[in-house]
Amino acid sequence: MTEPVSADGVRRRVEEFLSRHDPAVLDRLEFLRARFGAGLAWVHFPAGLGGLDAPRTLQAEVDAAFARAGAPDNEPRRIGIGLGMAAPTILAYGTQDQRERWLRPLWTGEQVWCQLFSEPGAGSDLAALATRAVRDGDGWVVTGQKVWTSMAHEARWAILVARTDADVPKHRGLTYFACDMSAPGVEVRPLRQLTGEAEFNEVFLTEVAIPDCDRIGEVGDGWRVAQTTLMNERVAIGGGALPREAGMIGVVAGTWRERPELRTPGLHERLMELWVASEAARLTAIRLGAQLAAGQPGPEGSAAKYAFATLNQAISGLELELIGEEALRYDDWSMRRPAAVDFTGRSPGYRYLRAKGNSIEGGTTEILRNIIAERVLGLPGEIRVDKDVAWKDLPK
Amino acid sequence: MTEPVSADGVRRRVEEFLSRHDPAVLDRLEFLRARFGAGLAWVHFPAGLGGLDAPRTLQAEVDAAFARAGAPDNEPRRIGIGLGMAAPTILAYGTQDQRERWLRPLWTGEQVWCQLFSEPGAGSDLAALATRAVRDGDGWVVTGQKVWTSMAHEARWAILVARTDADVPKHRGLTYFACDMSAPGVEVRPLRQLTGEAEFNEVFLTEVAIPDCDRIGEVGDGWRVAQTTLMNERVAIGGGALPREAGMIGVVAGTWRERPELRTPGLHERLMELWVASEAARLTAIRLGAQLAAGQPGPEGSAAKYAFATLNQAISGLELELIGEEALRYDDWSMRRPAAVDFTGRSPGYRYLRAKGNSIEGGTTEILRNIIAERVLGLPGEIRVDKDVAWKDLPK
Amino acid sequence: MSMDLLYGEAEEDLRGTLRALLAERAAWPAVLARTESAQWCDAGLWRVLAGGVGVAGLAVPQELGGAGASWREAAVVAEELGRAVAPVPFLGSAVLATAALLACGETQVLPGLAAGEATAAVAVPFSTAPGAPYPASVAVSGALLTGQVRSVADALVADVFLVPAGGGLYAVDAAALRRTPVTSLDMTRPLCDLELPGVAGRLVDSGEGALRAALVTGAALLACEQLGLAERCLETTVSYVRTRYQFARPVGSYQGLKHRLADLWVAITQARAVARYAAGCAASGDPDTAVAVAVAQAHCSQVVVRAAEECVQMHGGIGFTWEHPAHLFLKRAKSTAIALGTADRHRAALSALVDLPGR
Amino acid sequence: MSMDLLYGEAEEDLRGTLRALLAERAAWPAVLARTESAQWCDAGLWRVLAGGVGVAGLAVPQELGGAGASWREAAVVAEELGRAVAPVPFLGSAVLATAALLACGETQVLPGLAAGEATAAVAVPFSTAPGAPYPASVAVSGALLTGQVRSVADALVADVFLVPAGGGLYAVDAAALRRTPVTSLDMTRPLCDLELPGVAGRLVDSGEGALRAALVTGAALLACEQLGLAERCLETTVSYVRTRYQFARPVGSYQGLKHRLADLWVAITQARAVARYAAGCAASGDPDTAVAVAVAQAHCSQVVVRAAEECVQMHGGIGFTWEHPAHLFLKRAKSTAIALGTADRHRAALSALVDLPGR
Repeated sequence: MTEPVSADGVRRRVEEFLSRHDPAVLDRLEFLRARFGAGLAWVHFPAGLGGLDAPRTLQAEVDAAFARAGAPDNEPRRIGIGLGMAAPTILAYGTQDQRERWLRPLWTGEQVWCQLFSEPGAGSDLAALATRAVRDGDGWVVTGQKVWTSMAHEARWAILVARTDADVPKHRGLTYFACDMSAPGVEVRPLRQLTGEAEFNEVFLTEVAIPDCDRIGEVGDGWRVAQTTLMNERVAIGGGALPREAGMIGVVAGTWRERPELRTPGLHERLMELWVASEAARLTAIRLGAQLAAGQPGPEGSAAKYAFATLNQAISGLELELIGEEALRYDDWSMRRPAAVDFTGRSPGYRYLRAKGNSIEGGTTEILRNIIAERVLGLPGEIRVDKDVAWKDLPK
Repeated sequence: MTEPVSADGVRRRVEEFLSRHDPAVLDRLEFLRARFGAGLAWVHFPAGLGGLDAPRTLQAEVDAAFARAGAPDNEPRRIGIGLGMAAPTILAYGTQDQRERWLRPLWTGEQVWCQLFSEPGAGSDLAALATRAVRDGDGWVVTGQKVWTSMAHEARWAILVARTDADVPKHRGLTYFACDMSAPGVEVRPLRQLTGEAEFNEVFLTEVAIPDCDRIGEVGDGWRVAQTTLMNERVAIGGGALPREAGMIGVVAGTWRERPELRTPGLHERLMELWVASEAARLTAIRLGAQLAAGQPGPEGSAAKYAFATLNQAISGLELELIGEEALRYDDWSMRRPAAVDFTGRSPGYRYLRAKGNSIEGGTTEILRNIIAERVLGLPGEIRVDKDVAWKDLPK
Repeated sequence: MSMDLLYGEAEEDLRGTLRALLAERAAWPAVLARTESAQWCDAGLWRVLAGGVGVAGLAVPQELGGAGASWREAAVVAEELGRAVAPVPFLGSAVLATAALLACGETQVLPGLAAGEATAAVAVPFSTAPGAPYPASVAVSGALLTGQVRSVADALVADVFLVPAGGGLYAVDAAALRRTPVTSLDMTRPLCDLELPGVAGRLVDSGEGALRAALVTGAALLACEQLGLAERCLETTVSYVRTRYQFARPVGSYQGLKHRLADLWVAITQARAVARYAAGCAASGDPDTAVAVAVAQAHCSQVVVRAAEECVQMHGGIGFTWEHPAHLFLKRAKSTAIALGTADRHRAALSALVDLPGR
Repeated sequence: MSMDLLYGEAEEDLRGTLRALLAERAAWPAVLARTESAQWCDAGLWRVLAGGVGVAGLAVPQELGGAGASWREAAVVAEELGRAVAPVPFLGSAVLATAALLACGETQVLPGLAAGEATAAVAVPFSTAPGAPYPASVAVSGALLTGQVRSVADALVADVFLVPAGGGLYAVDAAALRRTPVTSLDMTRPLCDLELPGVAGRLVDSGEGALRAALVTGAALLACEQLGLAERCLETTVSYVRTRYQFARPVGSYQGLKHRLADLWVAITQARAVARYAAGCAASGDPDTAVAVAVAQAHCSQVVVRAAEECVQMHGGIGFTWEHPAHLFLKRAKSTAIALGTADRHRAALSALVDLPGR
């Protein structure tokens, strides 16, 4: 089973699997565990870890075949951080024992994962984080505060970066762990946003014991391990060919068409400018998708995220001015706990407020512009004053 | 004559002077020299140097009285650099001999002054200038290239900053001179702009001998002396209460009113935005004027210049789109040598192009924004890498 | 033209008094906490402001119980209350309703408002622009008013409503109509829907003049409120970026942010000039008032939203949370940009006033 | 929808050929020098491009002497000529006139154009938008054309004019009309006024179709030209700010400039997508062409002007001089933003096409 499996081989395995496992009869979890065992979870993963060493591009076909057969899925939106960020990191840096312990329950959704990276004092400058992990016999004791953690209140495990050495420059003193969210000392509090909701959490770690067998990668190598996690986060952005007027512009265009009494010449000009900008962003995303498919990956992913944030904010701002009196009202300030952002299901005021987060979460627009300026255009970086300075001596 | 002269005293002197000097009869230059001699040139200057030690605020009244009497003026636009920049510097740092030699012919316009500060390699970073002045017996020998020098082709004298010591940090190795523009080694070439005209010049200095008696201020103190010159440049900006629709917005508003066939809803929205912005800038300038009159000087001068540049560029850009086909034409590319900018006398294309200089000349918008951010808002300065580095060792 | 655009000494004194009072009584944690309480309006604060400092009667003549000052002084109050996003009915009662009653020479309700003993509200949607068509949602039949009005500002605590109906304006006792609180975008000035189930009204103006005067004056003073709030946003942001370190430098040392903050400062400096001019025109009944107000609203509505949006953005994650005041500023800012006419409607009004027609 | 937005191998080859040729034959000092000479058009360069490389016949079928490729390939030529602000009549002859003749099935003039042996121009002001009213400045009486046309592009060297008159399109020999050169904002593509003093014309289209096709195709390819020029502006600026030191640092290390350049790069990346889509639609006669062209022109006209304006500004003083190419870029950029319809006219056209009416 160590040689790569061909496309035909994969298809045959799916057929065989489905012929032996009837999704209408089998228990959901049993079915998912069996699928994992058959190497049909993520086919590009190694054999024995839910995969077949097959090309990643076959996965969409496999998923489609299971969907057609009415098979249960693993609720990918609910376990997105596990699938998208924890799993590739565990695969790349985990021990064989760790892979075998964590990957199956991660994939089946039995164990939800969350991410303990950001801290109040370390936003864009993640490597400045202050959560400390101190050696204690055979394990570690971790104390600190993390923030912007989605799903922490449902998670069993977290990927965690903590400082194990404050006497070396900031990137060099970090270590990467898996943290058991049910361990004593882990406290999760909802973090309410300006929309009224709490999509995220703050996580307080007070002398949380982590056994050394839950360390991922070498001591002091946490920054490099975290890069794998973050790169996999950015891959997720961009993507598919959306139809014209998909997204926010479609909402306001619909209102414009349905309610002629709201129209003014001034708003019309802004609407048309944003319509053009949305169409330009859409065509650019399609072109990016084609480039990626043609094997020409570019740094346009950052640009796409930036354009999306800017447009969402401008369009939702326009929408409020268009609807006038109704924009002075809001749907609900109560502290809901949604699993994901719902831009179209709620009121225009919610769209306006929630869109403000688009230019902050997952890389602020300022950081994205730095990336474009430095990595694409080759402009010189900022003068760095934090090189070769021990973390403990940095101004904070 | 060393005690300050009162307002009444000044008025009486003007009357007396005019009763004894008939502008209809006297030779123009003779009249101006006599006015200078009577202390009525710039009344706030010291007695004997064209003034009466009187309050500066009386000057406008004096000028008005002379104008009513049909007296010749000293063509202030032609000698603006002498009046506005050289004279205050000579007064502040010159020796008594220098003041007596230079101030009268400067004020009467017999000797035009120009400014040799900017260099191709030292734009916003003026203190980095490279023109060298080397000791030679009792005098100095100056070699270098200066740029953006208006009136150099008509000037008899220049105020000049040159480097006399390359081994100390850049601000400390500069010395300030008056340079005789008729001296051997001074070559003036017109510098053509993108409008086709040449308002300015390049000045090449090749082993120009300057006697030490033409040095202004101490050796090595040139940066401090130059600050006096530059502060007096900035005072000139801002000022009077202009009527509504004065300046560029009035031109395009006029075209809009006169030519309904050019109107489109999209351009209308932009026109109205720029009309509002112009009116806001106008009211802000009026408020600034009132603040200055009330003795509350603020840093709004930089903001006014910045707003003016931004508006001129946006309005002239809109004007071209409004007139459409006619905007594809230009009036004249020939290399004229105008004494001053003429925004309304020429074609819309000229306005568009010339306005591009407004955000560069006399402080780029980038520098003005730095000034506002640091001096008004108190934000930290950029990390400086040129502090305490000898000029000769700086990267260039 | 009313060209005194500076602040006089008395105005600076008033500002000083208000700022100290509001710092003590309307610090943002209290304002935020109140948005989740049953009482949006800080009645105690309003008593001090209106009854003590006398902010409600500044533009009211002394013979009617006011201070006999003008809308210029009231504008300073608007600035300071805007800075504080203070939950008091100043704009609705002491500006809109007071301007309406002053315009029609009413003398029964006005003294109570000026003294801070009662508050009133003009029964129009808060989004109504000065030049909007006369409201038609309330009908007059006999002496009874029937209809409803949506999204009225400062209405929850009003004792009297001034209701436009049948081309005139009626005073209606608050007890006679039904109020339904509205979940509002601006939680510091929540709105209210009114229902008038055939209630008695007292005619205070038989024409449109009083309502128009209220809306124009209200728009001028709203620009001043926006100015104050924009300044607050800028100050909050500047002080944050000076102390927030990223990559071992204050984020305020990065030129990208510095230039945007400088731009914002320039825009706010202009906002002060246009808001001051509009208030001065309103105070003196200058013939240029309509132009001045349209310019002020067109400019200030954009500036205050930009200031609040930059405040959220430059605070990064913390600015996106409930536990930081930035969202109070943002919600107030965007609401004021819609209140009393959006910027584009004011530009449209201006285009007629200054002879720059759209077609 | 024509959704292949990448460049094919043949297109990249063509680009390589053109870029090398233009680097040698149309470096900016030569282009600048030519603007002050009597011959604005580089006839030698055009011979190589049209006769040698075959750029004039790309969209012309082989049976008419063309290459039988499409407007997609021609779009690459427009990009490269835009980059170089090259003084050749590609847009006027190989795009506008060629598209008109292709649309009406003309076969006499077209082979000469495709082969690069002759050039033609469509006799409309260069500012004419695709949806503008049919031109009425030339009248037909009997078989004679009388009138004048202002500001025609690429007309000074044209052998044949395609003159819209009386609702149709006529081919007119250049020798028969009077040309007056115009001092033009864009010195690299100077315009010309035409006078037709009762001249014979050959009817090539009895309707409006050919002219409309020319203007739509022209607008699509003009967007590609703008893309190329915008890229040139960005590259020139980036390479300058990397090497220009102020305060002992490259000015390109200041975040204020970095963020503006990043924004410009994003806008240009989008320009590439929309221009490519418009060219693809024009090439395949896609029903979405009108929308694609309006989007491309609305976007690219703004981007190219911004790119050129930033190029001047970020070069500081040197960018304001005659002896630096930035002004050639600026004048071309602003002229293209007015040519074939301003951005706001394209947005207005779009509003009808996508059912978002203004009122």
